Amino acid sequence: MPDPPPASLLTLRGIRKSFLGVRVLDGVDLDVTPGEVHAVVGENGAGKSTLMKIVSGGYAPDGGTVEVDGAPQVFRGPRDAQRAGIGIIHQEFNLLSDRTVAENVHLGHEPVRRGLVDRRVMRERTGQLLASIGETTLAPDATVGGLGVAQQQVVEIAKALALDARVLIMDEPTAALADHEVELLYGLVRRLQQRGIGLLYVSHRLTEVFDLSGRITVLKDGRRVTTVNTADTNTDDLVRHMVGRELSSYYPDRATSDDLGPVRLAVRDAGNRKLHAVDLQLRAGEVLGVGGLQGSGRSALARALFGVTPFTTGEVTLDGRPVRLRSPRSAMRAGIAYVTEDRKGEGIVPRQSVLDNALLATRAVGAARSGRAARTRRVRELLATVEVRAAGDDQEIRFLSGGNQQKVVLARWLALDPQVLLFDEPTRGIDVGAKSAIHDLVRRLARDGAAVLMISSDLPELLGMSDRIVVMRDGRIAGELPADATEEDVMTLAVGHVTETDR
Amino acid sequence: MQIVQRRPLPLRRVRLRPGGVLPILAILAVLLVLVGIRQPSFLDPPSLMSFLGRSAPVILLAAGQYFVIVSGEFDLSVGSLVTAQVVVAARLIDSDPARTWPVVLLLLAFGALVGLVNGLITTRLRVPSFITTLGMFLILVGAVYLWSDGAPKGGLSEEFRRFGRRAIEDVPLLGRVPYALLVLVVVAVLAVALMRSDFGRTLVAVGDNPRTAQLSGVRVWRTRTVAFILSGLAAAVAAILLGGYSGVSFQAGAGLEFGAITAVVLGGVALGGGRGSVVGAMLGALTLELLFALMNFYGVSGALRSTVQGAIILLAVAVSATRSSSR
Amino acid sequence: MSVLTLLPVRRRVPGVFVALTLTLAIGWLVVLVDGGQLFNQSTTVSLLHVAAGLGFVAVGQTLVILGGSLDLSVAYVISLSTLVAAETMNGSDGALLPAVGLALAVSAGVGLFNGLLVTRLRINAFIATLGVGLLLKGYLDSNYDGPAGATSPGLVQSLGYQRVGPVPLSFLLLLAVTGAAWFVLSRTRFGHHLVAVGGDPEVARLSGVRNDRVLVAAHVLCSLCAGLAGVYLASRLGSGAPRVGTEGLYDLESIAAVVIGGTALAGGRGGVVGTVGGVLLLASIDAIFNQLEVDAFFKQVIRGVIIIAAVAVYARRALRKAAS
Amino acid sequence: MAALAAVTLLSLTACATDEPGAGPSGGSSSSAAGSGTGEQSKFFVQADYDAELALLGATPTGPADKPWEQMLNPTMVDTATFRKAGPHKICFSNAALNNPWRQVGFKTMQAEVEAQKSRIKEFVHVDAEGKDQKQIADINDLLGKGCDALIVSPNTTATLTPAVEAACKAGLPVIVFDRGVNTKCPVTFINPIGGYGFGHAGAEFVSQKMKPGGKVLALRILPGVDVLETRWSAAKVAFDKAKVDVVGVEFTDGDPAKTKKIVDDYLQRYGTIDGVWMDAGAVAVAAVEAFQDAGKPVPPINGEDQLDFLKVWKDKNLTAIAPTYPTYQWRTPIIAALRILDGQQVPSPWKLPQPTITQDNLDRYLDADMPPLHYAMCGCTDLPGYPQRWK
Repeated sequence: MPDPPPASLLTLRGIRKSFLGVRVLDGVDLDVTPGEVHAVVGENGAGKSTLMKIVSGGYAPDGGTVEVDGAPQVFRGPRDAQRAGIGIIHQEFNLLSDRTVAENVHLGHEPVRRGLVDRRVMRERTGQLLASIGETTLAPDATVGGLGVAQQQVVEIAKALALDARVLIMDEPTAALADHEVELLYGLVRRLQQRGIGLLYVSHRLTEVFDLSGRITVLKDGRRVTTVNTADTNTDDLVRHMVGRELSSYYPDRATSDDLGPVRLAVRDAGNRKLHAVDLQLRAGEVLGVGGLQGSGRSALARALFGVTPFTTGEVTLDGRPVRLRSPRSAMRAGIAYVTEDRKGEGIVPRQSVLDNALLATRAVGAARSGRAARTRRVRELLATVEVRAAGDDQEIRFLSGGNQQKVVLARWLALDPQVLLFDEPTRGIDVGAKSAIHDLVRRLARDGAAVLMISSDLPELLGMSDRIVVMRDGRIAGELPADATEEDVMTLAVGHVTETDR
Repeated sequence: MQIVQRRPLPLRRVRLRPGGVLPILAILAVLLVLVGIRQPSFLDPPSLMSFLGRSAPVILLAAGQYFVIVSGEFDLSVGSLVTAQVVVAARLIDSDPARTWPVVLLLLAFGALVGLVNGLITTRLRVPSFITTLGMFLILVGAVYLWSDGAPKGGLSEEFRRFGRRAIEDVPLLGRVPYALLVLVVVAVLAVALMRSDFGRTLVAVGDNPRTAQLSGVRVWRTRTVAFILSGLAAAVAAILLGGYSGVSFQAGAGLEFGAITAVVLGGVALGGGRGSVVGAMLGALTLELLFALMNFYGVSGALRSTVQGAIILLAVAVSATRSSSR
Repeated sequence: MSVLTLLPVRRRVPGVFVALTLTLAIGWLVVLVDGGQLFNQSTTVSLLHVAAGLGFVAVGQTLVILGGSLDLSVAYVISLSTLVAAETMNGSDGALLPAVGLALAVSAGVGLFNGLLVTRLRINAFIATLGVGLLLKGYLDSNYDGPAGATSPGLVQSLGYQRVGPVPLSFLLLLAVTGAAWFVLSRTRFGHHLVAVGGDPEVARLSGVRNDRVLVAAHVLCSLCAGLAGVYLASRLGSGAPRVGTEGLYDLESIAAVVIGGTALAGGRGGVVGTVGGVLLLASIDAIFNQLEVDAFFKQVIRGVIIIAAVAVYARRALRKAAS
Repeated sequence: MAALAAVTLLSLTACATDEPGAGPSGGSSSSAAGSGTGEQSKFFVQADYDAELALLGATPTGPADKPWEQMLNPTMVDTATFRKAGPHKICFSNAALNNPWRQVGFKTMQAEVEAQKSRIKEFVHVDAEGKDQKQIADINDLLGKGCDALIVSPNTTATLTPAVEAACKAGLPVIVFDRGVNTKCPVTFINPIGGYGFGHAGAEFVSQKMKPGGKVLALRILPGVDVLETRWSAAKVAFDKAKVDVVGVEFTDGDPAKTKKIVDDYLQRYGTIDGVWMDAGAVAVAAVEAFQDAGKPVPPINGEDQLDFLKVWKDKNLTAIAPTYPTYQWRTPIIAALRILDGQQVPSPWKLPQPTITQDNLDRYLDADMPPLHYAMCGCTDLPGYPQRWK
């Protein structure tokens, strides 16, 4: 580890944080100097986002210190962090859709003249900020709700920049940006550097990390693995630090050719507002991995197949018969199940019991199929099969760990005997032990004859679990890879020509 | 292999968790003790039975309101619906005993219809239920006054009034059992059974997290609409009992919607949905009724009663709110 | 161009004003056919007086609703304010200013209490303000047998009955208050923060907004507006009246005016200009039906339908906007 | 919603209004007087009380079969200045229409207008829906409509005074009835004897018929309504004089269910109740039922002239009395307006007789053909459209 430069803007020492007993951060050290871009990399669930939330005042750490300019800080909220000169660009949009761009950009720190918000200054500054990141088409008076995703991300960046922060956190800033916007962001980051601002740059895209950063800190499972000077390292080293290979051996065996059955689900030239000309085949017994960056259409694919936002063109066949998947109900009746990405918002019913959560789908759709007692007995068996750990099946699910919650959600779907299972980030935010249990379950389901589609941004998981991988980009299928593909193969397809030209 | 551990703790029945019935039981017990000290004869079976009988309409309304609130909505129209039902019943029956049963059926259908309209406007037209049912409240009150020219007409038959007013006398042990109490017991059993059924569990899930429910195949709009229909039906039954108990009046349902919502919240049900039991809601209504009786027994000045009521509601809700947020 | 951008261009004319224009046009025609005249001086004055009373409350209600809260205690605050004002004045012009100040201060105190219940104790605003309303009702019931106090003649003559042409002074005051509220919402940090808290409390918090303070302030302002309505009513009635707030249905009517004016009940979208439109719409319906001598109960039915229909239209519009 | 409930309540009590004499309510604040049985209400004005009680025994002048044209101790005023050739346009600002008393009264008034249609070319009616603020605006509105005479039934005495004064200044004859205003500017004020008379008649009867020193329950509609306070304060004087024990003064909100619960609880608490006094008849039947349902004899009780009460009284052979606040007073303003426009003298104030229904004359008022909430004292049998208009 190189010597930290003397005048550190931001210093983190021994940061610890747990959620519901799951340790997310464990003794993380980090520092940022003026004009430095310090990249933070790591797998999904390594603790990057949590660390950033702590630095920006969103969470309070369980232990450790945050120092700004050498002075220890206790952030009781985002406001304190802002005042200390720390700004953040959130990964999820923190924007008010009914307000204008200018109002969003300046929320919490509106420019004031003689006690009044100076709307003109606000608009002008917003215009300047937008211009400084090369966005000239976006009007400061436009309502954010009417903007596209990429433009909203631009607003999000402008919002953080408007803070005059000395330390700026960028959490996956380019995830939703178009190529030319990424180029502009590069220029912007360099300009910020020249102004002496320290940047914490969180990204999956190693190209960006190498292009921009001076130092890189690698997080893994909540611990800091290493901090290196960018000049002294290369992609391979970094990836090794990030993923470690020790877990890869724990992935269950892949399907053999005997396991593979006929084509169960076929999608031909299907599309909707977010998807274009999707062709896809899913066989019984296989796990089809779906890779791609956030916003590439991965989740949109799952949601289309489950009838949440249905396909508007093309056709879908199930076991050779055409099906119309217009609503979750029709998808469920067709034998499709969907484990959502946003477990808290769409996966669980937090204040209901484990049993009620597990019975939810059966009650809604399969109620007529079997008797009450038999159904409950079956769901209890399923809960046991997936090895849910809880104080009892009448415990409220919100008190369970993420992994156990996910198992309950899984049991809910298994009760319907689905033929096709769609998993969207099934192990996000789940501790290591539970992760491999879920991997085992997914594989067991495939082996029992189900067709599984699994979306994951966790590359080792995607590579370790899939019998076949399709990678999505811009709402299309960018390509298909065999089981023995590498992370680089996936990334190449996922990011398209930017990575190719840079390499 | 670790399976779901089942530890049948003794506490499981009286759920200590937020939304449980223990706090309301505690309040109820305190009030009962206070009544017992002041008016021991109140606790004699016959008088207790009468009390339960006369409280039945309010308890029924609370149960109806519970379905709507637990699914994440409001029903402000129940009070006006009760008034409308009583006035309609009087005019249609017009003191003719033969019309009693047809009118009872008509009232139930009318209640269900109002609930259906409330539900469809709320779920299909996406009008917040506060506004929908507020509008329905104005419409019902206006329409019923309009229809009856400002003064209730006709009269209720003795058969109709029997449900709310009379009792089976000379019952061993209990002394007397009001018909209203029988109706209440039947409806309460139905309500509890309903909440244990698939529909009931789904209803709570819809109130807790409609997105999850929808993605699990629940037709959220239909479930909520049914909740409104149940509320309308409960209002119809309450109107039949209340009309029976006290006769025709434009005051029959006045303010009952706020009473019912207060009772439900007092019973540990969260506004916004997803938490609380129908038993808690009904106990909440019973507690409010007991509080009013208590104030009669203690001779609390009539004008000060709303202050007492307001203070108790704020206290109870504040305590449960801080208790649940500290978890 | 630069002049244009200085205006709040993005806020187009709220739909309620279209409805208002249509209502007035149709009403004028129907009244004309009926042999009357909708826009004569006395009718206009009456319409604007009715609008002023409700307007003060509704503007205040808009603030809390924008912030995602609600105030059901306003009716009682109004009554209380008329009494505090009229009893302190006791018929003398000398006590006018202290009396108005005291009435507003008492109202603001109630608002502070509401705000603290909602933010510190985390009681749902519906229940919290309902409970506070009951507390006030008890106080009013047990302390007042009827109208009490006497408003100073100066206030009666000025705020109560003075007018400029067909426009009462009180309506001008309402316009001023509305302007001030609009100004607060669009030109102060508090205003921006309030709308943010109503729109998405988490976003507001992460942006450094102190949600609790903002909400408490909104409740104080709402009660202040209700207190102002009380002072105005005291000037109209010549004394304090313990039931004027509840008789006037100011709690529900104010909420109705707010939502008809296009403010979302969930908060975060809308504004006071629309609310004044809603108030004027309700007052116009009153005036037209008065002219036609339509049964008050029929009017109530119409009101119920209008409230639901207006919100349904807004919901549809928001849905379409989200879909596009 | 609570507010709406309160409004309906309030208007329910409005039936039961009278002028609070010289208007003590207008200026003075009053402390908690209504609720207790201790100190006397500040609304109690001895002089008015004495005057009203004296009127109870006075003999009216005028046609005996038309009580709405009779007057008690009249002081005539000259109205020659208002003389005008007909037919006339008469305008009426009404406090509210949302209770049976006002409905019956207004129908009676409309029928009177119809009976006089040769002399009235237009009758404009505006309903204030129980809102002071709206009634003030309504009166102002009516002033711009070229009315020949303005009739006002004020929603609240004190608060409508400025508006009525403004109307007087406009120069047209103003006639106030039911509740009064705190100004002498209207040409006349029409109402029956008043609240002291009402309260006294009921209380005297109840205290005489019950056992001496027995327990009386006073059931009132709402606290804080000036006009009802007068009734109660007169009743209190009577009860104190008779040395009966007023065990409770409770507010029913005009809600029969609440009434029954209160009576039920009082029966339980005291074992027996020897007399019931009510400040308005709306929930009288509910109170009677509460005794019946509890299996107790119905004690001496007072109600009002609503037919449902009279029927129960007759059927169950109650010991009862019904002081009235007759709805026939709604005819008088039209008659007065026409007389004023003719330049004839009218009495000011115009005090109408306020008959009390007793066991002796009960049968005269009981009419099984009319709806239960109809008021017997409507004086409407000779009007066009009877009985259909009132059904």
